[in-house]
Order: sequence, then C-alpha cells, then structure tokens
Amino acid sequence: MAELRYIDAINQAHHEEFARDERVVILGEDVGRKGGVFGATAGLLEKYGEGRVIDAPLAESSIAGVAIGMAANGLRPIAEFQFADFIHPAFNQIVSEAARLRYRSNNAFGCPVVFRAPWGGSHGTALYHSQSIEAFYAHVPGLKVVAPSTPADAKGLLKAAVRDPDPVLFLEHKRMYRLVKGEVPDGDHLVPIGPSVVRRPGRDLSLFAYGWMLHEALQAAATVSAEGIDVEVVDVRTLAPLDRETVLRSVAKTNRALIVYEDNRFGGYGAELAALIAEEAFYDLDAPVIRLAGPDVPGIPFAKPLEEWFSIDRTKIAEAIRRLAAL
Amino acid sequence: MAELRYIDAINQAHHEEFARDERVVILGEDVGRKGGVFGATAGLLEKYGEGRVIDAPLAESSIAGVAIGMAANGLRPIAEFQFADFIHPAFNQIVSEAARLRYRSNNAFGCPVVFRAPWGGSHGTALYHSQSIEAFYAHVPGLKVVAPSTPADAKGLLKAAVRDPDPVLFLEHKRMYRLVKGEVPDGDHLVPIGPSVVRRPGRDLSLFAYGWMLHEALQAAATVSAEGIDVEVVDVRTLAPLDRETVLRSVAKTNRALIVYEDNRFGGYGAELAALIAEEAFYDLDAPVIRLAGPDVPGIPFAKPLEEWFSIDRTKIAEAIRRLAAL
Amino acid sequence: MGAMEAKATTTAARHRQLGLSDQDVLEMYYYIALARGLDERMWALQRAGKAMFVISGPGHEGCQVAAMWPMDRARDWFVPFYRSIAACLVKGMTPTDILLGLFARATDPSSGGRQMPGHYGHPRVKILSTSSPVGTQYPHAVGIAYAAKLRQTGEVTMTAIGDGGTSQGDVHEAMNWAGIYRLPVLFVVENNGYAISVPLHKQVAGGSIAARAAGYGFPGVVADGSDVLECYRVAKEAYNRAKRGEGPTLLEFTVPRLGSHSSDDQQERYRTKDEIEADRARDPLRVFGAYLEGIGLLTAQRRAEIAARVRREIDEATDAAERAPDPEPASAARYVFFEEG
Amino acid sequence: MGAMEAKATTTAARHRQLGLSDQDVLEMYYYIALARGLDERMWALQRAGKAMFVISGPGHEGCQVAAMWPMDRARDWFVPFYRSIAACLVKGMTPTDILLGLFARATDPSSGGRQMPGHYGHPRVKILSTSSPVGTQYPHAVGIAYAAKLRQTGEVTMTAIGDGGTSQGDVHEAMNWAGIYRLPVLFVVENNGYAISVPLHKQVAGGSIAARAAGYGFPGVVADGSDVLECYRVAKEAYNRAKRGEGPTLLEFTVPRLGSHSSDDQQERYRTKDEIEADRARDPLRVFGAYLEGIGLLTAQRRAEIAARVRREIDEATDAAERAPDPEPASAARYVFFEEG
Ligand SMILES: Cc1ncc(C[n+]2csc(CCOP(=O)(O)OP(=O)(O)O)c2C)c(N)n1
Ligand SMILES: Cc1ncc(C[n+]2csc(CCOP(=O)(O)OP(=O)(O)O)c2C)c(N)n1
Ligand SMILES: [Mg+2]
Ligand SMILES: [Mg+2]
Repeated sequence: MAELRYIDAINQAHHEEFARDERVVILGEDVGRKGGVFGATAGLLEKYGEGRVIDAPLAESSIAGVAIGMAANGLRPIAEFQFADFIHPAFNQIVSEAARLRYRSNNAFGCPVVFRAPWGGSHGTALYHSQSIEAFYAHVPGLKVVAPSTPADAKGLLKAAVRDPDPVLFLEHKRMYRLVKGEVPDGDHLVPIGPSVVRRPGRDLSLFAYGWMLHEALQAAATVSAEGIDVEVVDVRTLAPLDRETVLRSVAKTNRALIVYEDNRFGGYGAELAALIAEEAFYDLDAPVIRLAGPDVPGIPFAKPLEEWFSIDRTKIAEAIRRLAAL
Repeated sequence: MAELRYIDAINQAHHEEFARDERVVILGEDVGRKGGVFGATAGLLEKYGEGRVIDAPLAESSIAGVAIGMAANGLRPIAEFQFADFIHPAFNQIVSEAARLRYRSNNAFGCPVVFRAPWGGSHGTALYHSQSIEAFYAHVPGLKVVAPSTPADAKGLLKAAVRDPDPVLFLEHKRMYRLVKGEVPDGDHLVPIGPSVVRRPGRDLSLFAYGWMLHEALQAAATVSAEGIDVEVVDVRTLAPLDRETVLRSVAKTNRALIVYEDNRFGGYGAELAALIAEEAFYDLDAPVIRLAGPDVPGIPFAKPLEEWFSIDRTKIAEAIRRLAAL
Repeated sequence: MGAMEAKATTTAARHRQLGLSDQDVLEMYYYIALARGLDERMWALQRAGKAMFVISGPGHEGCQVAAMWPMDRARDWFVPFYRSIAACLVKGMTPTDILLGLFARATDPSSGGRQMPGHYGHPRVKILSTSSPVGTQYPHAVGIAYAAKLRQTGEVTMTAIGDGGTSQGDVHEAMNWAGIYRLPVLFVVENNGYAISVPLHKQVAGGSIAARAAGYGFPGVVADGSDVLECYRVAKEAYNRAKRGEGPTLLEFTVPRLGSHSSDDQQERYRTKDEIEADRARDPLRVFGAYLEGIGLLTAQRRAEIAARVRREIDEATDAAERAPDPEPASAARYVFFEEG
Repeated sequence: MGAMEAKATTTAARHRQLGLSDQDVLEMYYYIALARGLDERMWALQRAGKAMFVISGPGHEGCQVAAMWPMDRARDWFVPFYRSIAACLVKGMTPTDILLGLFARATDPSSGGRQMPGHYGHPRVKILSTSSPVGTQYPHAVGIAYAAKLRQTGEVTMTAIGDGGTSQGDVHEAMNWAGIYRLPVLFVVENNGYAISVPLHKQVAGGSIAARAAGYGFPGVVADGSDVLECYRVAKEAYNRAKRGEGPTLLEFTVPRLGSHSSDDQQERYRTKDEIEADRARDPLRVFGAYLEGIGLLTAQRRAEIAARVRREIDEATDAAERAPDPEPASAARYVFFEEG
C-alpha cells in the first residue's frame, strides 16, 4: 500500500501496462518528450521509445482513427486527448467506428482502444478546458465509459481498460490530478469495469456522483451528518455499462435520490440515473428524484465570479441534501 | 389550405425563404443539380443560382464551419447534412463553435445557421442511414433542436428556424418524407420554436413522442382506445429548449407518463423527459415513468428480422400503454 | 490469327515487359469480368425485388484488379470502400460472400446481414470491415500500417476511396501521418469524376488529387483506369516502395462511372446522355479485352470459356446465397461487446 | 550619422521600394514593440499573481504586423488565433482591450471575461471571436470570404494558425473550399517549429506547409518571419491577388518561439539551451530595429521616444484594465441565445 496522487496512479498504470504487454502503445499530443501536459505519460518515451510512445500530429480525428487501425492489427493503443474538450473532432471516429466495429462486423473485428481524456471543471479553465463530455459518450452502445474518483480506482480501472477487448473512454478529472491522494494497493491492482461502489453508507438519502463531484459530495455529506442527515454516497465510477443493481439497492434502502453532476443539467448523464430510478424504483421513493447539476449555459465562464456562479460545490450540494431530506 | 407531403412542405419552406430574403443560402452535398438526395432542395439551383445553392465538397465539418463564417458575415445559411448519420464529423464545429459563439463573445457575434438533417430509422437503412442523433445535440446549450412530425410543422418550423438569430438543428424524419401527408396553411405559415402540442387529448395516461414515433403512438392510442384506454399524446416538436409546462400539465392531468423514442434507450432524449417528470411532477404520478425506446445496440441492423427486432412500432407501443395503464 | 503468331506477339507484349505472364493477364481479365457479372446480377436481383439496395463499381474494376494484383492475398491488408467488389474478389472473397451480403444472410462474412450491401469485410483474408461514413477508412489503414511497421510484419496496407472522399479532413490527417512515419500504405483514389451528382471541379480544388501527395512528401501518380496494365505498373512500383520501407504512395486512377451512384440514384438527372455514352468507351472490361484480343491471347473460344465460367460461378453463388438462412431476430442483441465464439 | 544622410539612405531603402514610407516602417516598429511590451507586461502580471494564465506571441509579432499592414483596418476581416496580439493591435484593438481580457473584466470586448486570456474578438474592428479548438477558425474565414464574394463587399479575410494546427482536417477542408471558389482569403501559418513540445518533423509530413497550397491550386509562399519587409512584400502581393479576385494564398511565416508555449509550459523540458538561445538572434524586434537603425531611421532618440510611448500606453492600459469591474455573477446566465442589448 502506497499513498499516491491521482496523476501518479495513472502514470504508474501506464508504466506497468507498457512493461507487461509490448503491444501497448500510446499516441497523443505531447505524450512523449513532454510526458503529457499533465505528466500522465512522464517517463514512457525514455523507457519504451518513439515507436510505442507517439507524439501525434495535432489532429484528434486521426488520433482516434489511427488507434482503431492499430488495434485491428494487433496493438493495444491508448489514445490520449489533451483535454476532453478536444475530443470533439474525433466524435465520428469514436462513435461511428470504434463503438460499432465489433457489432457491424458480427464479432469478426474488435476495437481494444483506450481513449483517455482529462475532463471536468477546474479553476480558470473556462469554456474550452473544462467540459463534461460523459453524456455524449455514455449514450453510445459499444463504448464503455469510466470515471474513477480515487487514485486506486484510477490505476485499477486504467489497467483493466487497457486489457479490455472493447473500446473504453477513460475520464480523468483534472481537478483531482494533484489534489486527490489515496492509498493504492501494491502489485497488479485491477478494478473491474462495471461495478459502482458505496463510498459512504447512509440511511436518509442516496447521493449519486462521480469524478470530482464525488469528493464535493462526501464533504457535503460530512457537513449535514452533523445536522443529523445520514447520506449514502454512491460512486458511479463506471458510467457505461451502468451497474443498475447498486443504484437501485441504495434507493430501495434510503427511499430518496439526489443526483449530482457538474455537466449542464439538461440531457446530462444524471438524467439517465433519474429516469432509471423513476422507472425501476418508483415504489421505493418517498420524494422526487432531485438533480443538482451545472446550469444550461454553453460553458463554464472564466472570470471567478462567473465560474463560481456555474460550479457545483459542497455548499450547493449540502443545500440540496437538506432540501431533499426535508421533503 | 393545401394537402402536402412532408418532403414537399420542406421544399416549399426553402423556396419561400429564398424568395423572401436574399441572404438565405444553402450548402450541402448534392443540394444543387440533384436537388438533394431526398428532393428537399429541388428547384432551388435553377431559381437562385450557384452562388446561393452550393453543392458542397464531401466534408461535413467544413459544411458546418463555412456556414458559421457565412452567418458571421451577413448570410443566413442552411447547412444540409445528407443523412443525420453523417453530421458526426461536424460535431466539433456545431458544439464548440456554432452553439458557443454568442455566449463566448458576450453577445457580440451570433450564429444564425440552420443545420438540417434527415434522421431516424426507415426500412433497410441499417447502422449508418438510420441514426437518432437528438440526444447528442439537445444536451448542448446554445443550440435549438426541433423535430417536426407534420407537414405543417415542418414548413412552419423550418421557416421559423431560418429567421431565428441562433443556430437550430432541424431534424427531418426520413420515414415521413413521402409517407406523411397533411394540410398546410397557405401564406407565410410560421410555427414558433418552443411550444409542444397535444395531438390527442386523453385522461388515462400521457404519451410523449416526436418525429415518426408520434405517428406510431397515435396509431397505438387509437388501438387501445377501443379497449377503453384514453391516451393523451403530446408531440414534443421542439426538443430544446423544452416546453416544460406542456409536459408537466399533461402529467398533472393523467398522472401517468409513457415516453417513446426510437433512439437507444440509455441516455437518450427520453431520459431527460423522464427525469423532469420524476422531479417536477412526482406528486402527480400514480405509476412509474415508463420509457419505451430502442435497445442498446450500436445501430439498427439491416436484415429485416433484425431491423424488426430493433424497431419501436405501434404494436410495441400499444403493449407499453396497456402495461402502464394496468399499473 | 493462329496460336503461333499469338504466342509470338505476346512475348513482346506490354504485359510481359511488366513481368506479367499470359496466365496472369487472363486471370486479371477473368476477375474484371467476374466483378462486372456480379454487378449486373446484383442490379437484376434488385430490380426483381430480391435485393433492397445495390451499390457497385462498374468501370472501377480494372484499376481495382490491377492495384490488388501485386499484393500478397494472404498477408497484406485491404481497407476497402463500397465500390471495392473487384478488389475484394482478388483479395479472396468469393461471389457467394458478396451475395450473402446483398441478401443480408446470417452467414454473410462481412456483417452477418447487419450492414447494407457493399460494406465488405473479411477477417480471414484481412479485409477490414467497411462502414458508411466516407473517409474514416484512411486513418484506419494508417494505423494498420503503423502496427505492421512497429511489429515488423512486412505487411503492406492498401485502402481505397473515391474522388469526393478526398475532401474529408480524415484523408488529410491520414496522409500526413503516413508521410511523417513513412508507412507501408497505398492510398488508392478511384476518381470517377463525381460524388453522387457533384462534379470534380466542385470537389477538388486544383483539379488533381495526385498532386496533393507532394505536400506530404511522398509520390502521387495518376493512371488511366481503363489501362489496366498501366494501373498495374504504377501499383507494382508503389507496392515495391512500400516493401522497401520507402513509405506511402497516392495512386489516383481515373475511371468512368458506368452507372448511377447506387440503386437510389438516377444519373440521368444530372449527367448528359452524351457524357454517359462517352464513358462506355472507357470501360476497362472492353479496353482490356481488346488488348488481349489484339495480341491473340483472348481468342473467341477463351472469351466464351471465361464468360461461361463467370456465369456458372455467379449462378452457383446466387443459389447458395439465396438458400442461406436469415439471421435470428434475437441475434441482434449480440456482439455489442466481446463474446466468445 | 546625421539626418541628411539618413534621409538619403532611406530613399533607396528596401521599404521605399516596397511602397512603404518612413512613417509606415516606424509605425510598424512601434506596433511590434507595443505587442512585445504588452507581452512582457502580461507575463509580469501573471508571475505577480494578478493574472491566472498567459499565452502570447513573442517572436511572432513581425510577421503579424507585416501581414496585417496591407489590410483595410475598418473593412477587412480577421479571424485570429491565440498568438495574434500584434495583428489584433494593428487591426484596431487597444492595449486596454487586450488587458481587459487578461483580467477577465466585464468590459473585456472579446468575451466580457468569459474566455481565457488570448481569445480575441472584436465586432467593431471585425475580428471574429476566437475559440480554443485549434483549426476551427479556418473554415470560418472561408465562410466569411464566401459571403464577401457573394455579396460583393470587396472584403478580404485573413486568418492565422500555427504549424501544428495545419494537421487538422478542418484546415484541409477549408483550403479546398477556398481553392474551389477562388475566395478572397489569406491563410497565414505562423510556423515556430513546435506545437507545444512536438517538433515540426513529427507534425508536418514533407516539412513544407507552403508546399501544400499547390495541391489546392493556389500559391503558397514561405517568408522569414524575422524579415518584416519580406513578410510585408509577400502579404501585400497576396492581398492584391485577393482584391483582384484571383483567390486565396497560403502564407507560411517561419518564426522563433521566444518563450514557452504558455504560462503552463516550461520549454526547457523539451528544448535545448542552445536552441532557445539561437532563437533570440531571429527576434523580429531586434532584426527590424537593426534595419531601421542601419538606414538611420531609428535614431537613439526615436528609439527612446517609441519605448517611452509604449511604456506609457501599457501603464495606462494596465491601470484602466485593473480598475475595470468584474462581471456580475448572475450575468453568466445571459446570452445563451439572442437578447436585445
Ligand atoms: C461522411 C459521409 N458523408 C456523406 C455520405 C453520403 N455519400 C455516400 S457516397 C457519397 C459520394 C462519394 O463520392 P466519391 O467519394 O467520389 O465516391 P464514388 O461514389 O463516386 O465512387 C456520399 C456523399 C457518406 N456516406 N459519408
Ligand atoms: C483541437 C485542439 N487540440 C489540442 C489543443 C491543445 N493545444 C493548444 S495550442 C496547441 C499547440 C498548437 O501548436 P501550433 O499550432 O504550432 O501553434 P503554436 O502554439 O506553436 O503557435 C495544442 C496542442 C487545442 N487547443 N485544440
Ligand atoms: Mg466519385
Ligand atoms: Mg507552432
């Protein structure tokens, strides 16, 4: 057991998978000489050389498309998008190609590619360096989407993603890279893609979150527990395919559901969680399913007062908890 | 009042707007000489010439991006994507640019572009000529999304979209082009972007649908009414921004909600409707909010037996109505 | 003309100078005729209501057979587009494989009936599954070639697209990658002058697709798609360059489009009768046939033999494909993700 | 050297032969100095904790001022990228406009404090709002140019991007459009040899960006970005071509990157000291200053005057921008869609 920062856990996962399987390669902007703009790939070029650690041209569609071809010919590519905001040019390659290759070929071809993307809002990252993209991709059958919120999960899920026979979108919340530390089991630590996990058991209501929001949620839960509200916090660390059972079990226990996400509210990932609960757990519910999410404006503005207006934090979450608990 | 086919109503709207405002131009693959692969733009080239009716290169990202530039310099472009399935290469231009230009420039620049896309499943159109794309775009603040289901709405909403100061994604369900006929008011017929409409009043449950699904839903409602189930059918003809009031008013009246969409179920547009109802109309509900939608496979397969397995039709809808009415 | 003279002529014949045996060129002619025959059969079946949709490549067969000829059928990779019937046949797909796709049967090797006709793919003969979005295949071919180079497998990868497809950003991005890493990939462009109804001058700025290769630091060549031997010559050269590790080549083949874009299109609505007529003179089946006849290789008897063989194979393929079972409805739920078997 | 000789020299001077007055070149020098001064000020403010982020263009100013010089400041369009400070200043933005963006103030004309610094835009001087995704601006410039041609406004549109940006599909698609319709657009590429840490040889296959223009049927030229007059010469020629309706030109300016990519980057981690040092010799401020000094135009006194003016303007701009109000929190809800005012 070692305590690692989130970014170091991701870096370790890369090093271990590169050492384990020579078919593993990485392509992305600045992943080589610079080791990635956040350092996720630091040390790989020196160890594994330019053949496997590829400083790609500035063209995301080709980063995805070339990775798909590499996978078809025996490699296990990791495609890094420098920011999730810049995955958009690759939308067609990921949605039309990576997610559909196995299905359209009736299992003749697969697409074992990991698409990594630093995502979510941080301080001063504004419209184009802060986007939440999970709703776009969790909706795409054939694609798996994970969003680990702890260093241990980041390492374990990334290693599992690299070994997965299908395409996985791996979302790393920028805010956590250096801020979040945690114990990471030694050895070949794997976390299966799929299961959600209860981070904090509670009786009064179920709070569903992922990524950075999970940490804000845990803080809020601690705050309100002093007020006598006992919140169960569920970490939806795999967004697709979703672990429905864990979600429904928690609601069956607490009879109240609060869904927190920092993406724009309308049509965001939390809508699916709410819809699932409203259909499958309706008779368990004692109150409306509440969503707390970012406002429906095109992006997080840069200026501090505007950024704060937009951002979901422990204070806003605590208010929502009190509101739901009182219903 | 004239009876028109859906496709003819769209063609008329183009002709009228081209005649009304010389700033209106259209760019897309085969929109000129051929008049569009579905005939939506037939006759425009002959009347308005190559300057305003542009047979674009086969490059969707540039079709969107060039349209954005045209709009910035005084034109009112209509960008046609030959099939909604092929809008994906333009995802970045539409989401990062068109939808954000006004917000990011603090109202200094606008983006009055209409993005037209024939969408949805039809017979034998398979994985890449049948996609439902509304969930991706209805989630994007700054973008309006409409999906008319009648010739009158198709004409009125398209004309309204062309005159809108902001970007509008205009979804035309392929299945309706030649199949659906209807009365279209004469003259300068406009339908405002925003309001949903109750197509069939009913007491027992509310069914929400749009596009082709609305027609299947109306058929199903007719079937079950013979069995004594009185369904209210709401046409969500503007997907974003959503007319919440009409949705909530209907649920308040019937106390039951069924949401039908042909897109993949998980994270589809219907999830937002369900989430809205579960949060805002919870105390009105006598039963779970039910969604009937396409299975979560990467696309509609081509072979008839597979296509039928996937597709939502009046029979499956009638069954869902009976199920919900019995709860 | 007697057999003796024929032999005499062929020793000096163009194809011999290119290192092609008489056997080779007769086989090439057979593949062109087979692809054309399949093509006609598919349209006939569509008109008869037995197929929902046809998209094929009449006029494109010559350059496809020629470009595929130097490739190692078993070891090299092909990343096709919807017109690549002839190329796929040479690579190893059978007429039955093609028609199983037309009828969307469960045993269709391309997709098990899941995709529209014309979306070829075949793992055993290393033909990557085709999708519909134009242009996406170019980066895939580059990725395959990158893997081949990194793993030192010696595989060459060929991909194909139309003139319209070259406008896509993906094509630029792919050629840039291939140029940077000098990858063993052949970028084929089958230029038939139209993207559905959009003519070349509204599609390709500057008018030459081959000319773009220079901007990426590798050769681009144009060849007349009706001149099968010239297509072979440039393809063979490109193949050898790739084998020698000298990087990619862009091969632009100018071909006639001897029909409408697909069974959903009527080219008479945007092309003149004269233009459509004029294209017939460029039919590679005719032109190559005339060459073989001229040198006495394609005698009336041989022509009849080949025609009979083609008809027989297509008839057998049609029967086999028609008899094949439809996919089970519930099977549509399978293979969203990996499954054994 | 006395004023007389100075005058004598300048009549024969290069800039005169290009039709530039002494006044012109001194003003060009002033803009380069102003942009550089602003640049240094922004980094100082960032280090002092008064700004969160800086991205600027030290080394790029010469070609930017030169390329913008022939443009009609009021009537022509500019579609910038994040390094375009000098170009935006010449086009009509003020140092205060730039710093209001740095401090994200409510009165920032580019975005009202909504975007990160370096995302310029200004409706009055016809600078289109900049976003972050690299490459998207090229098709926008083409659309603006298409509208100008259709509406016969006579407007010329200039856009700019870096060497790395040319790898994007959008850049290919945009140049193809511009070539097909012979649009009045200038495609500027400011080639500083790096995309953050990725060097040109891993970015641009073939090594020449200008060479790609030939593939689209229009001229592509390279000019040394340190040679301000040469940059002006090629830009003026391109501008005139556009004005004459002869279509687009690709202008590649090779420039030094005299700093890290942005305040989030440390170039010492991927560039050698020698290389960074060597770049200083290519500083356009130095090189152009030396030229003006050599012909006696930039006397010690004039140099001091310009330096003082630049410092005064930047000090005033800094004060004005620092004093400007922050945006109101609730204002973040506005302008998702059109609103009056
Ligand atoms: C991304 C995308 N956009 C549009 C289409 C619709 N479409 C299919 S084929 C075609 C024309 C292709 O022309 P070209 O590349 O010249 O090939 P050809 O059919 O002429 O052989 C178009 C527009 C598509 N399949 N994919
Ligand atoms: C689509 C996209 N991908 C990645 C980035 C991140 N990014 C910002 S600038 C940059 C490098 C740009 O290099 P170049 O085009 O040469 O311009 P330079 O900064 O060198 O002037 C990158 C990768 C981005 N902004 N947009
Ligand atoms: Mg073509
Ligand atoms: Mg650069």
